[in-house]
Amino acid sequence: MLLIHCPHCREDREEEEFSYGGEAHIVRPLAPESLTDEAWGDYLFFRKNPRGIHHEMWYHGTGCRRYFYATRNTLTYAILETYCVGEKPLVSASIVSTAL
Amino acid sequence: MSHKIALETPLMHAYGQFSHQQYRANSEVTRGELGFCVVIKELPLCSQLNIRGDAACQNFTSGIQQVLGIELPTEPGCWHFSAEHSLYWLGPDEWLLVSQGPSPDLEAKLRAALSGHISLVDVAGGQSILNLRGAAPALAILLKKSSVYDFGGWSDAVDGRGRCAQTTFAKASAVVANRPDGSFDLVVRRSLADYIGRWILDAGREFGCRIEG
Amino acid sequence: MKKYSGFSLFSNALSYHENWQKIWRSPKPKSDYDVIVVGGGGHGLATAYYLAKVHGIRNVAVIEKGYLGGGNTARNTTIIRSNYLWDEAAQLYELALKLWEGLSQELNYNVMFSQRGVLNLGHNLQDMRDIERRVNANRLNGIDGEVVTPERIKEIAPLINISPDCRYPILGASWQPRGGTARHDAVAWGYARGADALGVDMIQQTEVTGIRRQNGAVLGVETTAGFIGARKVACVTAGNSGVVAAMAGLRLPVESRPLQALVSEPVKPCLDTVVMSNAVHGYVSQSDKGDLVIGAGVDGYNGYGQRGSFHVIEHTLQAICELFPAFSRIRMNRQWGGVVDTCPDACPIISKTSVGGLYFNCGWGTGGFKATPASGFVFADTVANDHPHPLAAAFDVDRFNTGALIDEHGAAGVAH
Amino acid sequence: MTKTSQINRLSAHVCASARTDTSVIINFTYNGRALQGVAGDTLASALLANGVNVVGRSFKYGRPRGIVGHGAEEPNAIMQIGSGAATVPNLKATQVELYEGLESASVNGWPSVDFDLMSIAGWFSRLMPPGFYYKTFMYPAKLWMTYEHFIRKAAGLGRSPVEEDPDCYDKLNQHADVLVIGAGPAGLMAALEAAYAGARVIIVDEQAEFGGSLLASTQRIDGQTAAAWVDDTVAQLRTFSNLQMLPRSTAFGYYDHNFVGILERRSDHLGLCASAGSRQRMHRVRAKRVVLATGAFERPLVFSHNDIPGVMQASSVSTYVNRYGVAPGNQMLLFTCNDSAYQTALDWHRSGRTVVAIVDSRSTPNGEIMAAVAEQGIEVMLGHAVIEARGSKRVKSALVAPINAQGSRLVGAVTRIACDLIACSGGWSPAIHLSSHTGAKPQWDAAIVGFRPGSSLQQERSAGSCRGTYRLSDCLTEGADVGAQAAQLAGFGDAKRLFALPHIEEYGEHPQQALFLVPHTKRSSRAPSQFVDMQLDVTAGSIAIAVAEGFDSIEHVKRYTALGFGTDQGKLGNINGMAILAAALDQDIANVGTTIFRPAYTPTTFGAIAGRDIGGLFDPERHTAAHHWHVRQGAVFEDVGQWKRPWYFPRSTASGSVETIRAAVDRECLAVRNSVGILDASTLGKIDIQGPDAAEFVTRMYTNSYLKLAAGKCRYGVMLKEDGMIFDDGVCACLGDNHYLMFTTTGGAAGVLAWLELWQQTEWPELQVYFTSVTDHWSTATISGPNARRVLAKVCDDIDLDKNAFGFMDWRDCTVAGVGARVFRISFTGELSYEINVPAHYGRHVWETLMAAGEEFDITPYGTESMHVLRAEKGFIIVGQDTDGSMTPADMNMDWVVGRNKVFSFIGKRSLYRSDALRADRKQLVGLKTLRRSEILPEGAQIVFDPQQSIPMSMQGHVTSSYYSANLGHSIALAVIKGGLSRMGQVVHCPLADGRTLAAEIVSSVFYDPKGVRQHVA
Repeated sequence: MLLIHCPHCREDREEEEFSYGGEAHIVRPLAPESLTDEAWGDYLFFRKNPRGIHHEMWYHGTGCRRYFYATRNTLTYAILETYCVGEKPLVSASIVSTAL
Repeated sequence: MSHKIALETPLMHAYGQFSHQQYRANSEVTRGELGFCVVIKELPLCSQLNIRGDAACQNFTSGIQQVLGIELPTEPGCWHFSAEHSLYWLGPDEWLLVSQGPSPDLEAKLRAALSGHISLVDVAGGQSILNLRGAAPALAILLKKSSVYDFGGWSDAVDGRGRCAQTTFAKASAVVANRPDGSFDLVVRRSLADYIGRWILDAGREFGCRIEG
Repeated sequence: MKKYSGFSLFSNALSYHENWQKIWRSPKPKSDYDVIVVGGGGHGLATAYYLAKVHGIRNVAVIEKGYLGGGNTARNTTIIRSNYLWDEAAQLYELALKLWEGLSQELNYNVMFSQRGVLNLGHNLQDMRDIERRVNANRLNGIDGEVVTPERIKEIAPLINISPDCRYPILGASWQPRGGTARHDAVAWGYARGADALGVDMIQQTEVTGIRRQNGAVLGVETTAGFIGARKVACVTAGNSGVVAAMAGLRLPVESRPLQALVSEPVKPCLDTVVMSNAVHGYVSQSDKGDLVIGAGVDGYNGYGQRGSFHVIEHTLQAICELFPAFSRIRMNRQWGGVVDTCPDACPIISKTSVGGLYFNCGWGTGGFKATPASGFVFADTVANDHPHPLAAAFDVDRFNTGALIDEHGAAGVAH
Repeated sequence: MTKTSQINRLSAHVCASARTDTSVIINFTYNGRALQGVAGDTLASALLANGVNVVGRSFKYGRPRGIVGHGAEEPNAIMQIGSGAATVPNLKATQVELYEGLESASVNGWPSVDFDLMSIAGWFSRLMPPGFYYKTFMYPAKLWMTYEHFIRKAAGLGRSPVEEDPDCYDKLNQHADVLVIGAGPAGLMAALEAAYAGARVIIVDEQAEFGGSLLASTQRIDGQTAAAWVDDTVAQLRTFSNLQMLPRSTAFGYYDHNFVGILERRSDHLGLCASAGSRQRMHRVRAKRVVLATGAFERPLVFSHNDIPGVMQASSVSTYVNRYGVAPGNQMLLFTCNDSAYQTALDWHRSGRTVVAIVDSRSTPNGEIMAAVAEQGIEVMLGHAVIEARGSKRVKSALVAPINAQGSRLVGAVTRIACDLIACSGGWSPAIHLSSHTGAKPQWDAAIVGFRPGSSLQQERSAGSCRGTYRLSDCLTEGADVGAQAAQLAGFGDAKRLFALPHIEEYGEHPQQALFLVPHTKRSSRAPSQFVDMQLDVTAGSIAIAVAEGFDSIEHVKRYTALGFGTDQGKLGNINGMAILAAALDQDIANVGTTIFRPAYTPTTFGAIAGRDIGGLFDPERHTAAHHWHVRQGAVFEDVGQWKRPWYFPRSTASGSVETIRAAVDRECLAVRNSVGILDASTLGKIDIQGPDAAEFVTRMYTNSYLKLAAGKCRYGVMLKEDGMIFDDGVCACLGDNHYLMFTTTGGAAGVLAWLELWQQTEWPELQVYFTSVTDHWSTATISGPNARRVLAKVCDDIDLDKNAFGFMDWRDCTVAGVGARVFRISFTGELSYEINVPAHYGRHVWETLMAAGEEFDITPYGTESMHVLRAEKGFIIVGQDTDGSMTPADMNMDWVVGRNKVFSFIGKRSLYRSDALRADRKQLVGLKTLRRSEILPEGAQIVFDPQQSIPMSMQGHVTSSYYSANLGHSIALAVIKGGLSRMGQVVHCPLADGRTLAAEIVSSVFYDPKGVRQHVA
């Protein structure tokens, strides 16, 4: 049962207040019409789905109604950081792996 | 042609309803003669505006201050209030303004005072404010039953400012704020008021609980 | 393979059960195989079994990082049914159901396939429209099923609450008598024993760490026990499919999510069928041991931890207590989680890949166990012929590019 | 006090330490027998006091079983408590507090637990090795369900209630700085230190009283009895306002991010009755730090027939004597491989009963306690072991033989010693369950012959015997330190101990011996059953068989033999089982490892986990402002999302009977087409959109464009997901410069708002636009029908309602019934319609005013069913009914709503060009008319072209909506059919379950007023 720090409310809040938004930082193609079916399908459905460090989106629906990002370990569920849209994560898979 | 206009708050039909059970060993509190430890009071209709804007923008914050005479709470989870107005922090760019009595020109005044990208929306019909008061520890326990939020971690409200949070309440949501008198205000969606009223009566049964207008 | 029977049991009893044949050999891996099946769960073992049995490909190894049948095979709620909406899915699951009906005899291992029927409840008008639509489709596809009334539901499951006064009253259900449950461990062990007897090597406690390729084709797999060569590599790794795909530089349209389940303490028989409700989110059956076996919904976030969040369990038990108010005093004995690989259209991927000789069977999400025999059967065929089995064709990964999805989420909640 | 039935009750003066009050008699029944216990008893201590030997029958072999433990570890004494609606199955007698009138019954054994026909199975036990059912019952296949019927009958423990639970349950969301689990010596000290440091502390213990092992201890602390020290310490804890004490509360699960589930039993000890408060309460505790002080379980010794009633845990014997004043037998033989159990001999001796001998498997122990035992003249047999118990329903004697130093084989002759109680101790196993729930991997420690908690993944520390610290003084010190540290890590105090530690006299101990399987003269597969897991009849022999069959991982052996699957979760059996497996595999225990520990630590009531959110509170119910008016009108409601919407308004006919739905819907539909009807449309989602980029944003969301939509105008739009499939639709109105109001479907409201926020916040933050939900703010009354304008005119006089002044798809601000209103002239019925929106607190007033104003036109309230019929007559779709997440606008024959030339690629546009979206044979929305006009196609009916074909048929589509249209005098249906739009006029067939096949003609989906003139009526 996750305890999530909302970067806008600046508080740890219970998971029940949030909903999961999937993989973060997927940029929508600027000219979708120019993409092949494969490229478009890749944008629509294909995900990293890593076993370990994952940058993901959360929505504080029962709270400040803001979307934000979290860096979470999908194996231990430890949340290493949360950050606002427009910000860059401080923690990445490579950093963690070199740290180990 | 003229009409007699009947107003109806969402819980009006439930005033006087109560839950009450004979005392049992496993209830936290013994009740006085009255037999009610928790009272839900639906506050009379008042004007409510949802305000969106940029807290970093000087003339937005000062415009609010100038029209309402109270400072816009930019600290997360806080609300500021005067005798006339209450401003609740809902999000980094979202606030709820509650004003006593009908003030039809308030929106116009604000629009005049505020420039740039803002949003003002009348939500008075969509929400109702319930005040929860009760003897300790009944009220605290009732809140623990109803919400995952840690209200126990709040500092007490003082005159002019208090804490507030938009969080879960039963299986719905509410804005919860503490008052200097130790009671709590709940801002709930109109369509869910019946449900939340029934929930509180049920959860408060062991203390004795009543809804009043 | 020494056959199991009442007689063999008796004769072994005379020798104090000291002379039973090992259920499978535990050989050292050979240097290379015709086919390596990555993943020793039910689907992987079934794949190996049918490769050897149907296609005569016996130089096969199943490589399992833990113990056989220790993943979702060991963690699911063992429900078996074939009443799916779309032709493609329905035909695949119906093949599975037909195989289930003879599996104990096929494997000479009692998988305890118990056809006590499956109820899918409807709680609102749109539920009932969807149930009508699905049952009609099933019927015309030759799959048993009928729409039943609350009264009939009460006959089938006497402790269920069909009162019209509750929050989401039961308006009806679809009923598939041929559905039921099976003993999950036995399925894995039975297929493993059968495959082993046909010469398939079971390599346990060995993890695949890489997929060696050359000129766009597989050469074999790197493992914690060293490199093992193979002409073909068939990946059946459920929740870890994304991880294994990455070893071959591939991405999949799957996300791995926690899926939780729980069992009660054993009680005397009180529920003689499987009851499922999508609307209130919960399903329940009673095992031969007497436990109520209860499944929850998928957790909201990606997770490989074989753990989910407690509020999902709470919601599920609210649903169970709604459906069966008498179960409220029964107690939860154990809860756990699995890792399910979910696809956007809630249908599996049974597919060749852009890498020659590399195949994937994944994306079964919450519904994999019931498909085990058919999954292995059509996947073995696809691997053996390097060409999709007719029933597998629709489940090619390319559907996510063309848009030919097979949406088994069922109709969305009704609007207006 | 009367001791008529309590032959094993010790008199108060013999055992002063007892926490029971022999002056208060409590009456209860066991299997119908009236018995007596005393205040402070558990059901188990009361049964033992009454000399009850057999409390149950074993699961597989039907062997008689007695009480072996005194707490959560008890595998045998499983009881059905109470009767009727409030009965509870499978409670452990050792955890049931006795109350007046308690009814208890053993769960197995027929006709009785003392004479059980199932015990015949015992004779065939050799035919029931582990997994025997996998090897049999296969032939003939059709008989399996019959075999299984009998297998099921034999399985299960207690009985499920069959009536609704009369009790209620609730939950508290708790937040603590320090949560202490376990109120034994370590836990009490931890709580004391943490509370003193100022942290918010919660301390829980599963027992009725705090104190844990100290409640049964004869040790002296600071010169006073352990129990007295506990009372003082608890009194001290009570003085802290920042500390919460929860007795009778079991921490059953340790979840991520320091979330702990705790079940508090609030009224079970008062008797089974629908308690007015909550019977049980779940505490959902989120703690900054957790201190685990959960204690340890004594390990049984595995020898032949160690399951005969009268074989007990040594510590349990001491507990019954010291805490409950009950001596469960007369002639006790103590069998141990460690020093700690010697205390039991001293306790038993003091109780005035005979210690036959102490059998110690160690050949040269020299612990200090041995002197104390010698003082009492108790015989000690060193280097010996009990290899077999003898007796049927009660131990009569024990077979004892000398064993070698490794404890691996016998080295001398077997002697038989008469006794009626064998107290056993194989050492201790830390209760690492909660620590393991966090994913921490238990670490084997040969020094303590047990698993210690692994390195933790959560903010917790273990203290005391649950981490293998067994000496009382060490437990107190460790508890205090860990408590102070936890407080400091949570931000309180400096981690320094503040309380002086009490002085304790303790014996110097000699190391214990690791003895997991006591050798017998025969090897395990042939020796009389040596039970490892009593509840599931798992023996050392069956583990050997599993290994012989090739199951070599602990998980396989667990699953094959069912080791540890019982309701005790193997608290006694697991460690021995793992050790015996390790030996069989010739590996060490560390390699074999443990199975994974799962919640619940002890079984947890479903109802408590569900809490109050059941029945009427299972899910929120949303009501419109006019809801109570609808109720009074006798409306029948439909659930749409969480909303209650009037489905139809049945009238009572002259004869007094109530209209059928068909009659009511026909009447409502005719009223709308012929005069005027009124619909509560308040549940539609409404989103206020403001900002300079509002038009651009809305245009990106919908398939069509809003850039040129003028203030005062409305437009219908469809929204797609990026996959090109329709997910919502509705009207969007331009309220003014940079200001729009978006209507969504009732079910889609929340999803659409989150969808808008998602794109604005994460993809296009540069677009300046704000969204605010106003769904609840507006109450919407839709008046529809040729007389709609006349009705509106009576209550609205400040705008020109002329059809040209206030045209179709316009909206106006005006005053309706004296209330500021916003009226939209849009139509979902095809008739002249006005959607009158007013702030919800005027909703009821405006609704009733409209009813009054419409009276002369016989204005008729109509519900969702009539709305569905009327819109279907017009071929308007309902998202979620006519679409199913796989439908594009083109499939719905709605290309007109797709602005393919819009500058910006709207959401989902690209997907409309994927090869599958361009297939000619996609399913398309059409109308269907049955050839026999009176026949109504069932919704969900599948459609085929050739009704003669054999199963499996090739299905071409299905019926999405179908009704009888009173206005048209025949049935109508909407359907999606492959290539349907190019098949107009063709006949299709719907084969139904009842054998009928209905034929229908493919027609336009617009059945009524195809030119759409009626909504322009003057």
